[in-house]
Amino acid sequence: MKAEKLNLKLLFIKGSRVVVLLVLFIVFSVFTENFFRFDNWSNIGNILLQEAPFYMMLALAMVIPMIVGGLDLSVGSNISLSSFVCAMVIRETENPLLAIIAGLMVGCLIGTLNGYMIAKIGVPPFVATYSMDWIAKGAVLVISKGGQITGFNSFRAIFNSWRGTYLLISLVFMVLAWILYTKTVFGKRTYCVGCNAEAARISGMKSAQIRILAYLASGFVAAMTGMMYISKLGAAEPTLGGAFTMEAIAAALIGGASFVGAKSKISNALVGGLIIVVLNNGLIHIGVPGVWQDCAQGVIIIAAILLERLLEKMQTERS
Amino acid sequence: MKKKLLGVLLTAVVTTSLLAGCGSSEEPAAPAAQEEPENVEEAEEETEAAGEVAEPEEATEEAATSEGIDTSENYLEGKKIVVLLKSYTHMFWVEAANEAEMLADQYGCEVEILAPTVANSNEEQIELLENSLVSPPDLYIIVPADSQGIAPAIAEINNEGIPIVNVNTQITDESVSYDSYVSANQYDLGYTTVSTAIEKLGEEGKAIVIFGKPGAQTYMERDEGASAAFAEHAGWEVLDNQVANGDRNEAMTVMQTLMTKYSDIDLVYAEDGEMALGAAEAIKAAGKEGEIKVVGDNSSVEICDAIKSGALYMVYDDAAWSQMETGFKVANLVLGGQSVEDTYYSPIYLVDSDNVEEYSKRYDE
Amino acid sequence: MEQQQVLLEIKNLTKVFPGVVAVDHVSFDIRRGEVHVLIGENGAGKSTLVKMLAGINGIDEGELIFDGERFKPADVLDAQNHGINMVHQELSLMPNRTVAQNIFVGREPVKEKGLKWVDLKKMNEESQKLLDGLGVGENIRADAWVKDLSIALQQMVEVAKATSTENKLLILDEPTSSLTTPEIKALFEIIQRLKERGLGIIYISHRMNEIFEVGDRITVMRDGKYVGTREVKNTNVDEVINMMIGRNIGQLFDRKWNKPGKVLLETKGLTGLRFRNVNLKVHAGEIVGVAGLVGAGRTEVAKAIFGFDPIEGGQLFREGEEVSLKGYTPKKAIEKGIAYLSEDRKQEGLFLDFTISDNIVPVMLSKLFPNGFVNNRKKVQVADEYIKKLSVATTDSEKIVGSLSGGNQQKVALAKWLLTKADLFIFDEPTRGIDIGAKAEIYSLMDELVREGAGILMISSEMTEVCGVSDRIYAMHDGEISGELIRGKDEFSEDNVLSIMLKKRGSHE
Amino acid sequence: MNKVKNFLKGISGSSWAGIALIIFFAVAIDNYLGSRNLMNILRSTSALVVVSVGMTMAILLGEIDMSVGGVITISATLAGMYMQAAGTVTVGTVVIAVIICCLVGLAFGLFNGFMIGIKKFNFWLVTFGSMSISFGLAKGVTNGGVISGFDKKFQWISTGRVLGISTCIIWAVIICIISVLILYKTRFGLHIYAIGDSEVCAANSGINVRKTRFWVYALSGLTAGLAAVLLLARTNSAGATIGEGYEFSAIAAVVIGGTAMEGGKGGFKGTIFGAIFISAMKNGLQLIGLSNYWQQVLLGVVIIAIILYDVINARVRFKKSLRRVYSEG
Repeated sequence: MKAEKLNLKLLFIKGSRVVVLLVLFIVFSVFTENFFRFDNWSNIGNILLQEAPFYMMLALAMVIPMIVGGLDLSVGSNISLSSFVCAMVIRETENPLLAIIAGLMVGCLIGTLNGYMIAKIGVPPFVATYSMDWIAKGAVLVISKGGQITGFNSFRAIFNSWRGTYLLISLVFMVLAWILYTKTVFGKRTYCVGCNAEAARISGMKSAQIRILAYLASGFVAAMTGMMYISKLGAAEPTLGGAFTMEAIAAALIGGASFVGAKSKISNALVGGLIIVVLNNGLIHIGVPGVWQDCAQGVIIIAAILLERLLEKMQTERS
Repeated sequence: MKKKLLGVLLTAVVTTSLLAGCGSSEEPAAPAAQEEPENVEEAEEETEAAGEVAEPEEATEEAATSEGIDTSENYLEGKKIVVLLKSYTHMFWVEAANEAEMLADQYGCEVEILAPTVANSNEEQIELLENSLVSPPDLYIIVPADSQGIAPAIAEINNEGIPIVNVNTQITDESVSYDSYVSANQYDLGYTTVSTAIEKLGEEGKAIVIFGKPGAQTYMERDEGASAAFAEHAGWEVLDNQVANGDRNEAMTVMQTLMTKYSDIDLVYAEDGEMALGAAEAIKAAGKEGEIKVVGDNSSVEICDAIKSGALYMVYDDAAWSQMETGFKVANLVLGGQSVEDTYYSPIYLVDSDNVEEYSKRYDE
Repeated sequence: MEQQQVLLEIKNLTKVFPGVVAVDHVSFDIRRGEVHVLIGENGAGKSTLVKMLAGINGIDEGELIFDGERFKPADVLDAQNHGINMVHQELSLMPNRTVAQNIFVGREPVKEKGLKWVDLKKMNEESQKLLDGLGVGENIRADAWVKDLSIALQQMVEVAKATSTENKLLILDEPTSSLTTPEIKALFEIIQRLKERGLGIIYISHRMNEIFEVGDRITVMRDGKYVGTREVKNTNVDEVINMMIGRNIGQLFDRKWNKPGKVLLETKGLTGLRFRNVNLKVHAGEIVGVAGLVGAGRTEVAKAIFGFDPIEGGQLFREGEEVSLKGYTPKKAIEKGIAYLSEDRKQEGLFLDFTISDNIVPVMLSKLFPNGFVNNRKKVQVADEYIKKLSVATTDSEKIVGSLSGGNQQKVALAKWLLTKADLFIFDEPTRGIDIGAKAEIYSLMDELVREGAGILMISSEMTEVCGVSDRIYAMHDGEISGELIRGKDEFSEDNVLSIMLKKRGSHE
Repeated sequence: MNKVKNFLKGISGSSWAGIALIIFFAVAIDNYLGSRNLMNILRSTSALVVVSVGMTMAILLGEIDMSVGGVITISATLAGMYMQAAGTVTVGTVVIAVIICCLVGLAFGLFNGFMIGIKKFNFWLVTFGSMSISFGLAKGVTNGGVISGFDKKFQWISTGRVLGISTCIIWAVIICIISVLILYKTRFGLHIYAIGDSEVCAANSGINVRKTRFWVYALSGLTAGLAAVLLLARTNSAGATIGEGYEFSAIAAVVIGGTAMEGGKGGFKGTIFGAIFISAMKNGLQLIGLSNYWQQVLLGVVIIAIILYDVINARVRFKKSLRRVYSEG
């Protein structure tokens, strides 16, 4: 009997975040009329196709640096800068492909700078990325002189032709990241560096380089999110990224990711993103006005760390 | 029974005045050349400002219209003017800034444009004004983000004795003073936009109002005007009034939220162009284009394109350029020591699918 | 007679950590005015025991009778208030604060009148009085920064801090590990002075000559158990060693000496951050011991040879062929067949949160899985093979390494390097914090490796280990090789090793 | 004489760069150093230097309180709403409004202190969480908007003049003096340094690390509340954006002031210099006519430059110390 009770608890610990997601979904469906009505598929469809992809991508951009024991606070302004550069390239050259490449390169540049400062020079992760957040925020305001760029319809057509493109892109990114970080040798090395960078270096791994690549990947994902966002919004605004960093952290944490190196999994980003989306929309349906969303996200972050502490305690009791 | 009779009587009065109102604003707002004073040439609007429509409730004192101003002498030559706007990112203020720079060249005066980095941030505006006093200009043209919050900085300018022309958003704090207030009649803008929309869409329907930024007098007056207009049409129900701070991105999220909450919406009145476009995007993304009509205020190249493509139904443009132009004219009078009225209303223009081609030509030059 | 009155009686004290019983029902007593030496191999439980006395570790079982009444320290402050103070081996001082602030940290004197500001002047005066009392007042100013003092002087500050409160029992944990001979003499004088004041002193060390010079009584511990207590007067080195390792020296180190083969590794004039023109050789089939004080630069040399730390000058040869030092990294060293078992297992050797299999494969990931995809079945199979080979005390290759005992952890770390089929191993303090049984196994593994033609460079600060295992011994002092002993030519004894270890530079021929 | 030498040696290289920048502004802009502009600079420094008090203590512990920006916003908003609800504003209501600000700030400080100090949660996560909660609350309570227009009596707190000096500067100076005394003169202050320098040694010497850390965050919340009072009175409005970016400027002020990020070194005197420098830079950039976006970019660059300088410098010094110790022989 004891063995079987144990793995029930183990199961709960492993799948706890999925349980949270299901509970939230059921609660909101029961208590509100049109959150989930079988006939009103448009509502859930709209959430899944329009909002969920963005939260999942944001969570992914945050989880990857967490694997190597760091974090990336510049996700928000990375999104603004890379999407604005992309819009500028479109305005100048009318060539969407070139614009996408330019945007992704800006995102990777920010990621690499973050990685270099953290891995090679030794600046603490949150100080480096927090300062980079402010620099990028200022940079996008300077190059945009406050104005915004609109009307890049040819670029938007790529994404808006089929309503499911955003979801497809986010799922593709999620699966690729999952394979890269859990199945490959590179992924195993990244987890080793996250667990103990010194031991990894002694085991012949280029731990500094691996950390830089992690931040580069985060920048790449952030840039992609930015371009998806401006194609959805139809305008590249310099103040776009503001609240995204907080949402990314909330999604990553509630999904089960942890700032302790090598404890986060790519699946945390998927589950975390879905939880945030269901929670935000659910809150609206039970009458909480939209302005309270930021506050809810703050509460989620605190709840996530309490939940993690509880699970840790259960785990140590078990072993 | 009595209530019903009153309702009928009221609608009769309103419709007659409405007809008079929109009758006058029906002609296309064609820019007309005006005789050229020696060095000041500007596109002067011929049509009578729609401001003439008598609002039913509070009677604002008779406001002078913008074209009655004598622009023969140019007192601004060589003077320095500081123009404070609400933000750099909102298209309305980008247009106002460009217009101010153009007018400065025409008048031959030096202009410095200030705006807070955080849009609509009252604290930054106060700091910007305080710092500008280090090398004080001859005149301020001020658009406060917060009608009452700006008071400390205005008090500082008042004791320096520098004249102020208050444009677009009125400074409503009694303890401070300014020389003149130039704007489109905001109450009237809100009222007319909603009334015209209802007139086109019919007597029944459900509407959503997307509010700009609480604390800013322009949005408050437009909101009062809109509510008054909705009140006159019993058939219309205002489902919700949500804040979006004049930000396209916020308006989109607010619209997305409201569409999930209310399943059948007919009309959305967004209190400025940015929010209107944001709402339109959310509607298009949800696949409900055409079902929900979006109306708003201000105009720009992008708004005109949106009207052409049907994303937006119609807008009333309170024309940042004409407000700024009137502002400079009043400034000219003030610096010339001539007496000025307390309030000047600049005209507002209807832009809908019929006259959008013609109206957007204005942006080409 | 007051001299012999019992200060502290320890009754079957016990402390259990996950996977190991660190202190197992130990009982002995400490008298006032006595230097009671506590000796035992690395990992015998000495430090754990004294940390229980000082209130740092909790007490699982047993009781203490201190100054006649039962006492169980709740925390460090409680122990200090009762007069029990400890000087840790790794000094716990605040480098960026003044000496006075360090001495009075936690109980700064405050002005009586008015608002209770801290009385800095009084604090400095009192500190200077304390330092003078210990005879070190001249070369340590009370308001100097601690970070500007040498290690020896910092240790004096720690002693001053420990004796600043009305201290009854002073615990010194391996105080001489980084002191030169004159500095050791100064410390012994201070200990003598404190003894006369009637303090009870527990002196932890595993250096025989010090023990017989300063100690009154010796208590020996092995694998967490109490072995016995002897008066220094009526015991000798061999008896103590025998009690320490529980078998005569031969059984522990049954090395089968073999003829040294070709030169596997040679350094000429190797210079780096903490060492200068180091010339050393390692032959095939040979274990070369490297002895020296803490901070003599031995680990830095090892890390430089392994490419972990930058080399600033000199040459490195592998089997006669020069290794290019440009961009020399651990990755290149591994390709050249060098393996490095680091001194700090937990920090640099292992991935504590990972499973055993995940700890064994990291170095050879690209070789084991050439197609870039990790296949778990193969990973577990390799792990099981080495778990059997090194007889790690668990069958489950997916057990978390953090929950294993010291000995098993070291076996896993060793397994990681055996996988790479390296032929030159650098062992840095291979048996620190390991029980005697596991030590014996590690030594036999090393012997096996060497017999198969590998070469081992072993850094160790345990005299018995260095003398018992090495074919040749280098001694390092202040970043330079200060002497060499060759088995057969020189007699391997602690005194000989100490003599070349503590010698000044330049006296080496 | 060596006191001055020490003081000069104490100013890190990066501060010299700062001073050079200010001299450049003084030359480029006429009456930049005139009394009016100095007053502008000090006025805009007052709120920043008050909130930097709490931030200095947190950074001395080797940690950071990210929530100060949010706490300023929510304290000012709640106090503002109270005053508007109170209608006629008497001196009594002004005092109550100030108390509300301090209590709200202290409440968040106590929450942070409890979670980090007592329950040992990750400092960064907790303060980031309370930042989002506080900003979120302010946005929710004001429905995303702004409350403005408070009574002259309340505005006097910041915009009044006593002997020609703005009252907010005087309040800031008083708070600075109290903080310098607490940090340098009391046991609590020395314990902060001790924990920041080496927590193990502090714990082993009987310092109640949990209680000290608890009070550091509580005071950080309180100083944020005080800064909210000054800001609310000065800008006569409260809303979701009033405290935005203050946590970044506070970190900048502390780091520019020479306090090391890993804790234990530096102090509050440097932070005052840092806070003044930031306001002077903002002011100068604006008067030169550079759009104040540059100020955000510059602030980020200056912080990273200082940290890189410190990190590299520390590494060089560490290598030198290693060589010196062993070359002594």
